[in-house]
Amino acid sequence: MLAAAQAATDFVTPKLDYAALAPEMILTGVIVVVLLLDLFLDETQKYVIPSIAGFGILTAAFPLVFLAVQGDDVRSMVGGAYVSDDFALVFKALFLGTGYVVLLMSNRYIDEGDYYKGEYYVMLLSSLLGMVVMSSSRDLISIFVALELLSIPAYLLAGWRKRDLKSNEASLKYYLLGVLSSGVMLYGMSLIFGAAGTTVLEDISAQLVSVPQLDKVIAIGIFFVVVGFAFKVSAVPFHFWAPDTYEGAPTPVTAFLSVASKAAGFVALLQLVFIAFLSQGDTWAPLFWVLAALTMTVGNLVALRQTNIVRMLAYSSVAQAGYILVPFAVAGDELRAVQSAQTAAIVYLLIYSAMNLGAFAIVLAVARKTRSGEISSFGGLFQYAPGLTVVMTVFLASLAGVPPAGGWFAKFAVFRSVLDAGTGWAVALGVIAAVNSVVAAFYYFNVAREMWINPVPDEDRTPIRVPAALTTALGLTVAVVLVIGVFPGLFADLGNAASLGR
Amino acid sequence: MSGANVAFGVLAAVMAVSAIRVVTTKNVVHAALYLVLVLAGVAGIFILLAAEFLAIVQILVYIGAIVVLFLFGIMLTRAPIGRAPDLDNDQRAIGAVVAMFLFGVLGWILYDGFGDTQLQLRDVGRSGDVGASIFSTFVVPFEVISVLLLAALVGAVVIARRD
Amino acid sequence: MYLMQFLVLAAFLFCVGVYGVLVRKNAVLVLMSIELILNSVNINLVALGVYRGYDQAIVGQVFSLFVIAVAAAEVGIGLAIVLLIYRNRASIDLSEVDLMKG
Amino acid sequence: MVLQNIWVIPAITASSFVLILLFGRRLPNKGAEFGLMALTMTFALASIGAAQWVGRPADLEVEPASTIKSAEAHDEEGGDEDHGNKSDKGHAGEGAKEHAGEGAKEHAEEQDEGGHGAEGTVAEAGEGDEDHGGGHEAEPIRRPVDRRWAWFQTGDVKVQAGTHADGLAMAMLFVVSLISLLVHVFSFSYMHGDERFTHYYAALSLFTTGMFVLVTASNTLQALFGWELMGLCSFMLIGHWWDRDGNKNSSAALKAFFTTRTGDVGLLVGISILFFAAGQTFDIETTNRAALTGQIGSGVLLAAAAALLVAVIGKSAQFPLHTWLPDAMAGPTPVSALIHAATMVVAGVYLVARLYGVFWVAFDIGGGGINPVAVVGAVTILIAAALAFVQADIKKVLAYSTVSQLGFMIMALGVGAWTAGIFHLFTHAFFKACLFLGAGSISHSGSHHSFDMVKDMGGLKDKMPWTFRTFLVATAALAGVPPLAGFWSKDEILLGAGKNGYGLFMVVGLIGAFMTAAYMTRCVYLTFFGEPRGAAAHHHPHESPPLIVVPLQVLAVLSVFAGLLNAPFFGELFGKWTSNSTVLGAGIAHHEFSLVAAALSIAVAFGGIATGYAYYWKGFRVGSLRHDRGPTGMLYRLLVRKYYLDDLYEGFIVRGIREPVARAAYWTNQKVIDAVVNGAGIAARGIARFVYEIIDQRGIDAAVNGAGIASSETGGLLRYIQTGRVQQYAALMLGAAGVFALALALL
Amino acid sequence: MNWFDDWALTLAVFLPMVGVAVLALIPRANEDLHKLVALVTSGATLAVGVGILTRFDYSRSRMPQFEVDRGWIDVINSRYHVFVDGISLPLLALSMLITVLCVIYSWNHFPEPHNPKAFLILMLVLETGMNGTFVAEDLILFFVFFELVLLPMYFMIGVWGGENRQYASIKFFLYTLFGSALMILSFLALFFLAPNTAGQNTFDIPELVAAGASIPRSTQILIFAGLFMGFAIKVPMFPFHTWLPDAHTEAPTVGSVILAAVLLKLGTYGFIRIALPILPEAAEAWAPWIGGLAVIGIIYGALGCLAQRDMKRLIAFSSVAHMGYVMLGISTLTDYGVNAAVFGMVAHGLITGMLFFLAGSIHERYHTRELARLGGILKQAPHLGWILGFCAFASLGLPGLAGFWGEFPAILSAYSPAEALDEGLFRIYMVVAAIGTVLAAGYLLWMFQRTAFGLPKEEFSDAHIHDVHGPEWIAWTPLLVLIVVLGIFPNLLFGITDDAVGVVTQAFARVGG
Repeated sequence: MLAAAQAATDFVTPKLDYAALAPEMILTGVIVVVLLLDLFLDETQKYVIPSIAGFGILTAAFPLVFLAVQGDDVRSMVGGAYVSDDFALVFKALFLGTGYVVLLMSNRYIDEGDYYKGEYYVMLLSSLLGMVVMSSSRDLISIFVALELLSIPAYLLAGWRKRDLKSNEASLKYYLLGVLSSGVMLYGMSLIFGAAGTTVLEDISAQLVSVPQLDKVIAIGIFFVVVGFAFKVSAVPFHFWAPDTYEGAPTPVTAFLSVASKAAGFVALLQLVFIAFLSQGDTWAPLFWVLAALTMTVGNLVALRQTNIVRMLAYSSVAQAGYILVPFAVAGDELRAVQSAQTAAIVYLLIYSAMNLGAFAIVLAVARKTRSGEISSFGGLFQYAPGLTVVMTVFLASLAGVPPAGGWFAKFAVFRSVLDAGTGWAVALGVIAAVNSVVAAFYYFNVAREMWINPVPDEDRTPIRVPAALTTALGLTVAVVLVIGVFPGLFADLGNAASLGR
Repeated sequence: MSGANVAFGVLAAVMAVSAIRVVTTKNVVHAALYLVLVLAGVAGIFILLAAEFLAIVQILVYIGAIVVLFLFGIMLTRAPIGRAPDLDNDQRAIGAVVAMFLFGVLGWILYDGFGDTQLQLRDVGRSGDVGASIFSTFVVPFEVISVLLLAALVGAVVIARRD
Repeated sequence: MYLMQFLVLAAFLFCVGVYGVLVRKNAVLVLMSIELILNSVNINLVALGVYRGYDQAIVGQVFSLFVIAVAAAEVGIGLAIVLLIYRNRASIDLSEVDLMKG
Repeated sequence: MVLQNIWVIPAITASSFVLILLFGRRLPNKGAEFGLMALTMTFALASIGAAQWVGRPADLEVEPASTIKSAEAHDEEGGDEDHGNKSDKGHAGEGAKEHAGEGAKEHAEEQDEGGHGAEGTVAEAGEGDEDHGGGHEAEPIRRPVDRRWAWFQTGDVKVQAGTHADGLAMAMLFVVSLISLLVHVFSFSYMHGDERFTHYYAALSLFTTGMFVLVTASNTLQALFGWELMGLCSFMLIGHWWDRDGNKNSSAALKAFFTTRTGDVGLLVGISILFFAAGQTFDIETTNRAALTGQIGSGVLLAAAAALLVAVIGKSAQFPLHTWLPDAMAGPTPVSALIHAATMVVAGVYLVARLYGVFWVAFDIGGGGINPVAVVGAVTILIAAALAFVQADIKKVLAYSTVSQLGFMIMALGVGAWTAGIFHLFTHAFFKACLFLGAGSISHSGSHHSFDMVKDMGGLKDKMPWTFRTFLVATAALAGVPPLAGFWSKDEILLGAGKNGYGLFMVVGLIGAFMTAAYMTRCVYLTFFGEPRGAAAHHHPHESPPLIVVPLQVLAVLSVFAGLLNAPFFGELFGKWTSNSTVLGAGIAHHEFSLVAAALSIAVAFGGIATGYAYYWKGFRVGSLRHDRGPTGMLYRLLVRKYYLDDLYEGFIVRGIREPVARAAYWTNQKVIDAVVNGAGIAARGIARFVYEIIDQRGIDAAVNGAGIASSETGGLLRYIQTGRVQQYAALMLGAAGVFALALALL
Repeated sequence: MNWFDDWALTLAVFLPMVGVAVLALIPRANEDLHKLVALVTSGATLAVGVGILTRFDYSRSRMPQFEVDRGWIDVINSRYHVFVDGISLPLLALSMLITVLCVIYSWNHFPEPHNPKAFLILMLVLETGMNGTFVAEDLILFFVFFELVLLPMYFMIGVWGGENRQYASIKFFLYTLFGSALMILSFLALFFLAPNTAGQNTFDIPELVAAGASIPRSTQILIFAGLFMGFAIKVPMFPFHTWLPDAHTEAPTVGSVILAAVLLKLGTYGFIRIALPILPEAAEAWAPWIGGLAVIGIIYGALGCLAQRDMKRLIAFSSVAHMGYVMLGISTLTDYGVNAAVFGMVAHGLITGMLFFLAGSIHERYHTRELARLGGILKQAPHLGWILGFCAFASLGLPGLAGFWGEFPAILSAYSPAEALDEGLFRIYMVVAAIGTVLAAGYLLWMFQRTAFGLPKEEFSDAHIHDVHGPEWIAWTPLLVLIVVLGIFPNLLFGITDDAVGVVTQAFARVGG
């Protein structure tokens, strides 16, 4: 506003903090480099592209370390529309890490299939850039643009297996529903913009209180904005795309969607809810309550009946989103509850990312041999791939919330936020979550049972050869899951530090 | 401001009818043409709201580019150029109910919030201010959107090309 | 002029767009309907910006510009996806695209 | 002092058990050595202990119940002092125990040869002492010898293990060790060649240990140990031939354990109640004192006593839980002798005698009239005696006889004739052991392992003279022929019942005595007289080997003389030796020997015998039954002189009893009581199956599974929403959005 | 040996994990090495346990010993706080012993599918979980260990189990998971509602014990409900027991042994360590219900046993009954009761563990556990038969053997429960529980008769049946010896537990005698 007002008379060059923007800039650079290399490199030399992309991601993560070590100062730019704080750093790190793991997972997959390699990495990196930008965006326009940047490549990636009808369909469904929901979200944003008279989140929070006569408009605005991101995080009833898309998309992309894209949705929700709409708890708390309850329950119940592992994981990720929504529902306007809700959501996201990625990595590894996505194809895995079985079991246990795999701490954090709120509604939701986690255990352990107990379906016991990159990915994720499980303190700190709005 | 009101009335009527035709017509090409009318109407509305720059962009980008894209799309997918009986699926009733329900809810809420608010156009928005704003406050999204367009371009080519 | 009239027009376009998305079988027509929705958003943004004063009118316009740009990109890739579908299925009837369900 | 160290006695038999188990199989006599040595030692020790007890100065003044209170405070102080010393003593004891164990073993080996001689002298010495120690009816009694060790601690209560040596305990030790020793000897020949000979001896040792533990226990918990240990061993011994006759033998073992265990519920409950009622202690003396001084509320006391009575009924095979005892005949005969004479079944009687203060106060035994203990005893006497008439199996006759005699003991305790009850226990042990071992001898050498008197016996008196003689003596003792042992003890019971205001029970006792005499006569007739039948005719019966006969002779001698211990002419020594503070505190009246009562009981006994004789020897002159000259002239002539009762007996009493009443009783026993017991088992199984199959598997489990299925089905239904058609998804999303929006707007 | 005092518990808990790591690195083919490593690891752990036993100060058994208290998850103020006292020491020792014996027992009969590596790894992981649970003094730490045992057991049942293993393992898993979900809720409620003296929220059990009483009664009751569900399912109490027979029936022998001997104790231990001391008022309110369910469980379990045709299932049902005694003891809230409960836990661990070993060995020899098909074991394998008989008698609570001390004091304590409880009601419980002992005798002896007595059935009359062999002797002897020794010298255990139990029950005044 100040800037804009001055601009009316005289253009002032914005002060950009290039140190804070370093990750974004490096990533952009990498995108360009990869694109150019793809153009100029010989077909036989293109194997370097993933390495360069991976190297680029790690390089982009480097400034984060620097920024984190620098101290806890909040680097705010362009009138508070773009901020680099602990929250942003943590999530940027998460996204880059996730991106790196997905890259490792994709490596051989893309090589062996008939895909456009260079462009694949461009898409992946672009989407990643969108997410990184999302972590710092503190204004409606930035959020919108970041959302689109992370979505559009994702729509395309879902259809990357061009000759596969399922992949096409996945892409189409994802695209159509995605665009529709971003339309709804935009409509909501326009209403919020109208009511608050600003697009910067910090200011929206203050402004909304001053226009009580617009409460209904604001409520609808908030709701529509939430719808846009509820779609992204695949909350019921905006989840319909997820199972179909996950099933159809190439598996590394599915992993990416289910983890990074979902996390990005939550990042946006966190920023919007806990900065912009903080004062409007009456509106969004019940909304999230219903969303959370529906999401957990429907996700888990439908997952019970799945026979395809990816589809099962899709519904599982729907249900997991429900757990992450729980803290939103119970964060009242009491500071402590808000704090604890954010911590819970953040911690859950961190852990969820690791475990879900890991699970998909296993699916990928197993599918290399079985060429099937059916749960029954995991039969007797233990007999010929004990390592994978054990690791998968760790991930499943984590998803189900069984210590010492990390998942328990995520659930724990959620329950903690529920009790921190302490209201009747909160506890009711906690009970729903508890019941759901039991239901969930059933289908997770159905897979475990398949692997450990059931016979090998086709009696083919040739061992699975896991490529090095995939092994690295598995190693990383399983290490994270176990470390969190045993030393959750580390991550709890992270979650605490990363909370917004202090 | 009766002139503006009249202009709005005309524009709104044309847009409403055209919009309805876009979603009801049995001819695919007609739909595209009705869409042009709606988009042009939107440009007119922008002018009424003193946003000339935006109006021009609207015409250039939408009518000049997007509608053409649509027409290419119609052509490439060999859609029936004449009247086609089954352009709609079987959820017409549901669609109508949902749409009208939404419209009712939105209308009521908007009326509840902005029922008697007058619009005062004090000044015509200058393009220069728009530019300054883009390059100061919104410079990050601006840069980001360039990457977006690049990615969309590359991606669309990869997906759409025959191989 | 009342703010309402713009908002209601936008809301109307939005709902018509919604109807189109729900009802049209042809994928290209669905994309057109989505354009209706995005345009309604633009009207909203500009009108509400004006309602909020000059500075906000500019912000509203900027927002609209971004929406237009994104819309262009979206239509572009949307059509690419539709073409992809068409090439593999020789049809862009959305109600036939239901390989995956349950 | 043996009295202070009577823990050695169970310790010896326990180590014998362990040694037999560990080394038995490798020894020439398969482990019987250990058993015999151990029992010889324990018998010697018990005899020495008894002698020491008798020689102990009687210096403890016992005031009647009402004045005990003041003395008690004093006692408790003393008790506390004891606590202080105890830990030291305990340690010393433990240390000594190891040495003693070693020593005992060596000692036993040394004594191996001369065991018999030593035993004899010690026993004689003991008897000699008894005469001296008798003295006059001095009011003071002997101070019991207590020994305590810390056992365990829970809460602020330190539970102590300990031994309590007094007259009752010593008498029991003496009897038990003696009977057990004889059974050991007897078994050596009887069980020769049995495939589980070693196991058998191990179990015998453990069985005896159980009884020793019970007898020497100073607290109820320890008593429970012994009590259950016997249950275990009875299971092992009754089921000794578990591989024969299908499940019959093992089922009998099961039944024995299970039935007594049912009674044990009462013991557990009773002990628990008394523990708290007596101020959180298991100590028997303290408990008795607390009961006698009225510290325990009458309701609580009644509950405890009732619970204990249930235990007694189970263990001592009282009506209506007596059915296991006849079945328990499935075990080897020496075991039956041991069970019936000295261990197991008398444990119940012993328990009542030990906790007499509790029973006395709870049931107001001193008040006369009627009380549960006496009723249980009395009913059992009649029921069991009637049953004994119709048995064909000699062991079953004896078994019912035991039940009936246990009834006498319980009734004695119930009517306040404490000394008489215990004395009957004492004497009964000898002649009943003699009878059982005799029956064993018959089956071993006379009837080719059959116990059926009707089919496989008859006319054995000449073929097995010593068995016959000893059996006859024991029968006479059981029947109450003076001056044999049974006469004195039974007479005292009847006297006590009459004098203590339990007239009705005296009448019952007389009837019981009459019946006892009659059925034992029948038994003797069928076994030894008449024509040989079945196995007795075809398998060349002969006298048993010495190892079997000698115990019979020893027991027969004891059956003759044991009664004199409490005979009035000898100063009623037994009563003086066994009297203790509980009994005196209860204020039990002592009754002078009454000639009238004695005459009455003599009359009844001879009446019974005569009736039997008349019926079997004279009544059926037809056919092959030829009447014979009596074994002892006196008995024969007395029987003949009562001949005029023959018609009466045959016409009314015997027919009356034998035909309808006994049949009815047996029928009731088999069809009702046994059926109830068996039926309870069947019903329990039925209920169990119902509970398991219907409630558990279909109810609770199904509810759980049902919840799972329901959620899975819901999941299945929800899947239908996911139609795969993108526009339906959109419709659902937007529809939901509309509904949400409206809801939010309205709120 | 200060070093030992500081590290003993950590070693006891995590040494098995070292073994797991080593095992994981050894190729699967090298079976003998696997067995050796597992034996050495569990043996070393047991050695640590012996060290703890020798260095434990028995005169101060109510005090925490070998205590370690380090920061762990600072954000929620959860700490790595472990110690042993008189209550946890016996259970810790039991857990260590049982694991070693199980390794030995498995020596040359690993269940099918043959995979010693995985099997041993699971066993060692289980040990870590069990040991950890018994020493954890922080609710979160407790929870982590408590749950850690879930998975290995799930796989043990699921992979090496019988025909119905899938159903059984899933059932086991879901039941326990459901319980622990509610349990963690209660833990959190405690965390928030009972700040320590410094006003800080805490998961530290001793601190919560001090602070718990400040929670209002009605809230306590609710929190207790959550704890109750968590622990009661693990115990398991009627009517949450239905997972147990299935799990036991299907589990491999070693799994059953560990499950019965140690895992079930986690629940009862939780009651004693957490539920009672922290929420005394709620415990008083709940005790009559717990006691009621306990005695129902006693009778119900016994009836369930009588209806069984499968030997192992029968033993499993007997666990329901026996744990009923333990819970009855706990529900009295008295010294006697809780002492009895701890004793009962150890005794049940030894005896039922032994019974499951036997059932496994019998199954291995006859390839059936059907009572109707068995018989005459005493003829063919007399040692096996007599050991079975011995254990049956121990299990039915014969005085002089360990089982008695779990049963009788529990019955005894019910006569005089804590002051706040209804005496009359508990006396009824006492009588019912006493009747349960009869039924116990009934089903155990019935089983013994059917299997051991008589002659072998025709189908096995020619079969060559091994009597007890080497590894079995080695694995069983310590258990058998302990059963006798503890039966005769109960103070070996009561002496350790009593003082510490006093700490638990001090909140509940006892009615005097």
